[in-house]
Amino acid sequence: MSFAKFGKVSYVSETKLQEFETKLEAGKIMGTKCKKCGRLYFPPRADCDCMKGEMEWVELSGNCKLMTFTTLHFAPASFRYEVPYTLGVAQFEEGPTVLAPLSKELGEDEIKIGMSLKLVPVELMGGRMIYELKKLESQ
Amino acid sequence: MSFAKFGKVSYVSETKLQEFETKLEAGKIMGTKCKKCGRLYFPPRADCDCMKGEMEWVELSGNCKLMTFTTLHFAPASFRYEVPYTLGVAQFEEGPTVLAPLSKELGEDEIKIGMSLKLVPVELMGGRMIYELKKLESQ
Amino acid sequence: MEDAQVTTNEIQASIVCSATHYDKQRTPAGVIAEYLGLNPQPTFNVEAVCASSGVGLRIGWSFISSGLHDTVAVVGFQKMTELSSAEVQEVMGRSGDVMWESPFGTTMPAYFALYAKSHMQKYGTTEEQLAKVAVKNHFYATKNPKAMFQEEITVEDVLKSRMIASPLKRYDCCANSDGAACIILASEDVARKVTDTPVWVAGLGLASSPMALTSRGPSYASFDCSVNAAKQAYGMARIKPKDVDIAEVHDCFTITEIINYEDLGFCERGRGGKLAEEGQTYLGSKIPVNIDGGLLAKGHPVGATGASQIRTLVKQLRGEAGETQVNGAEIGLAHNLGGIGMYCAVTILKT
Amino acid sequence: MEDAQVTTNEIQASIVCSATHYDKQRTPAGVIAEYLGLNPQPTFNVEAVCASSGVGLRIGWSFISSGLHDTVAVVGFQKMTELSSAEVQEVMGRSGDVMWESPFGTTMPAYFALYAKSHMQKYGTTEEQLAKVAVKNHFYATKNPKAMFQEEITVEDVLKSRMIASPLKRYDCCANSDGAACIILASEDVARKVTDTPVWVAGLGLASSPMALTSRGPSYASFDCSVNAAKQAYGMARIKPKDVDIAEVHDCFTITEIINYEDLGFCERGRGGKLAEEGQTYLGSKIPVNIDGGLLAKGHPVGATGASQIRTLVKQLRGEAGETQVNGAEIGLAHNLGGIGMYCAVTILKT
Ligand SMILES: [Zn+2]
Ligand SMILES: [Zn+2]
Repeated sequence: MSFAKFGKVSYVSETKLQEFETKLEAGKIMGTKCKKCGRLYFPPRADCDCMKGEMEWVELSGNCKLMTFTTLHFAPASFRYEVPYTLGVAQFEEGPTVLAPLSKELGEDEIKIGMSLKLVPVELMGGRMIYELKKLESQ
Repeated sequence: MSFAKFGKVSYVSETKLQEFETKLEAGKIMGTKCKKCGRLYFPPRADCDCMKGEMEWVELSGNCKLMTFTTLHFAPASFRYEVPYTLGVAQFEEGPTVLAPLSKELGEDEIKIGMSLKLVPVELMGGRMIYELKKLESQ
Repeated sequence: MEDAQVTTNEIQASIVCSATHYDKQRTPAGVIAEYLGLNPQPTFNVEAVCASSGVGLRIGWSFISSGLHDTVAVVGFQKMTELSSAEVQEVMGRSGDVMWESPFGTTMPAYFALYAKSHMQKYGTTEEQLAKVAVKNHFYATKNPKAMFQEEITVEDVLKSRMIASPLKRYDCCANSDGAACIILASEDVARKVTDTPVWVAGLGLASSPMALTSRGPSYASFDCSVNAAKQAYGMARIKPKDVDIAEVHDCFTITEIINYEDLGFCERGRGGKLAEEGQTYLGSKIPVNIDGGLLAKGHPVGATGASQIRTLVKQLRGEAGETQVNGAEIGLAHNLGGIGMYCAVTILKT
Repeated sequence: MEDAQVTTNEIQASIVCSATHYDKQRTPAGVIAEYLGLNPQPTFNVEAVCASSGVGLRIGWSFISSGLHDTVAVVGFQKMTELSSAEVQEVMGRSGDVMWESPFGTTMPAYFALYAKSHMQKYGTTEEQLAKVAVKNHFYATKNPKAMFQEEITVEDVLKSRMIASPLKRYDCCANSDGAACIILASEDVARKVTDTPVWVAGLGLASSPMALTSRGPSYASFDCSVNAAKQAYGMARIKPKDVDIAEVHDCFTITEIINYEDLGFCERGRGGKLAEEGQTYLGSKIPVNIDGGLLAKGHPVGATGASQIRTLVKQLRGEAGETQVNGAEIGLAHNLGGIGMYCAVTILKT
């Protein structure tokens, strides 16, 4: 199984996590959790570090806090028409963290480390699926 | 300096041996020789193993003997319309050896290890330059 | 690692081995060490094409012998399906010297075919003798549930299969595949603690040959790097070829296995074809070779192959090889050839 | 090798280090060893992106310490111009985890910019302090004829240069370049025979961090792999940060040099910006850092950078550094960070 739609560009030809994409299309941000040791993973993983557990899918609230960010003015070839764009790392209230684009509706001067954001699925033109960090108010 | 024309496909963006290509266009097969230790190189090199010598260009007769060969029925992407084609390794009467295509005028059953051949410059369509191993009689 | 009874935090360093030009993920040690839980310990990538994990084992051994680490994981892998087939084709077209050889359309089978023609000319080796190697390795693959091919083939099947680069036909060539294998190396103290059946590294050899075929002559009937690596490994292990109970040799093509017999001293120079013809490398005969199916029939996940050879030997030396067990196997040899024959790692294991 | 007074047949093994995804030539050890006349000795490729030759040095050291070899060449190189710029762009776009990060358009400057923002937020580090690092390194590049940039710049030049990934501007970033550097390692006996001014490897450290940024939090103001590698190297050399006379640290970006000051213990946590601001890393002050121009101004030929750092230290420890000589330098430290901060090699050299 592979990701057919996830990401603006995708590089990975095969994955055990295809369900992530299906759920993203259904509006859900999913992590995985080890049934043995209880560790929660985002990005989701198919195997736990403890090497003992089966994993189950768990929906995340999407509520998170911004840990750091940057606005890119130069980009890899496939992203060259999108500059400037902002990427950030945010921590979910459930613990794990995510690296994701910040919604373009956020002005660069509004963005502050520590601010509350929500990670939401976004469908791009052409049907590709990504997630984005949005303002809480905009939900 | 780089090879603009050498090879059916060329992968190397820069070389100190650009003169090889110029001479090939002028019909000559050139090697290099170390002015210090006298070692003769083909393919030409810009530096000698002895790490002491300056090199000079030396023309080779092209006369050689076939050491081994194979006919390819599967090829890399850029060569896919040329199969079958035959590649061989031949030793010049001056000592060094060359890996080169055998001229298509040689039938596969005519080709024998040990036979005498001549390496000659060939201009391809589009102005690219290669060398090929030909029958002695055909010179 | 479950088999080795060690946990990830006991692994003091990991060495990730692959032919990197096939990886979409740059610098795969980064993601692999992370996924396996091997941070913050040292990790990095090693590449010697098909001999990558054979080289990784040498580095791991020296990390332990030098006292830097007590336990090292050598992780070999290859995932050929990461690149599109156009990309793979392009990469395959650059398997030789890109300045003087690739511009003429060389391929891996073509390089080894040049050796085959030379060996046939020099020693009278026949296409039937080459075919016998494929027949043997496919036979043993049917006894290895992890092998890619699970059907026996005949000499006729080989001879009738499609010509790839004369004289090598489809069944004379191994198939690239996805795969991974991991070796856990430990110091003597640690090894004795974690297992009752340790297997010891008794000899190591690593050597190179010029990459350009034109720098290798005058004949193309032997791999100098194999001869040199074998000499080093035999010397270090203080054994002779005849002491080897079971061998894993790099059969990327049938001709390679035949040349390996000679380079490793399993037969006289020029008698490799005969050894295959006489079935002297089957279980129960002179020297069992590639009785796990070899690269030809088990598959060849480039960076994992060297580690997979070690796995087969370890199973044999522990007496856990089931149907293909060599009775009383005490000394095993792995021969791992890189690229078009410019790297060779030879490893000798002992009970 | 001329400098090292050894001939190619005395080199018992070579280790070729590069960030392989930029090489058109697959498995470059094959052609490089051949060109340098280093066949039939062992050779292979090592890759840890920007830390490739730092890792190569560790492997070479362990080959010698384990008794496998007496003399090893560690050859670091990069030739960025082999690929077309479209190909380079594509490769650059895969510098992080290709499954969860690269699909969003991450770049090398962006990864380090995320650290910069975090460091600025946490410790009040300013863009002017970052700029001071670039000013220093460009200043010293004018004294190094091998440096890529040969003009002094001002804080204003840095602040006014084009924004790349906020807050990092053009002059906060190093320039990739072509280049090569070679280290000859030898056992004590051999070293004493071939030179009157041997320089000794006193400490080695190598550590890793998860590749995915999301596995590294909660803050992005330090590189754990640097802290761990430094701790190992200081421990092995039995020295403290204050004993270091001269340091080469991995300044792929200005923020990286500032974080390195802290990770290596040259100042207290959070005081890196201040150290730069006060000019405490110039020649003649607290601890001279990157006084050969660093990656920022000497250039960053990825696979060669770690070996080039060692070259600078060796010149310094031999008292051959001319205008930039640190008086009585006895202990040098090289800090070589790989990729987006997932590998770090620290090497301590002594006279
Ligand atoms: Zn678990
Ligand atoms: Zn010479």
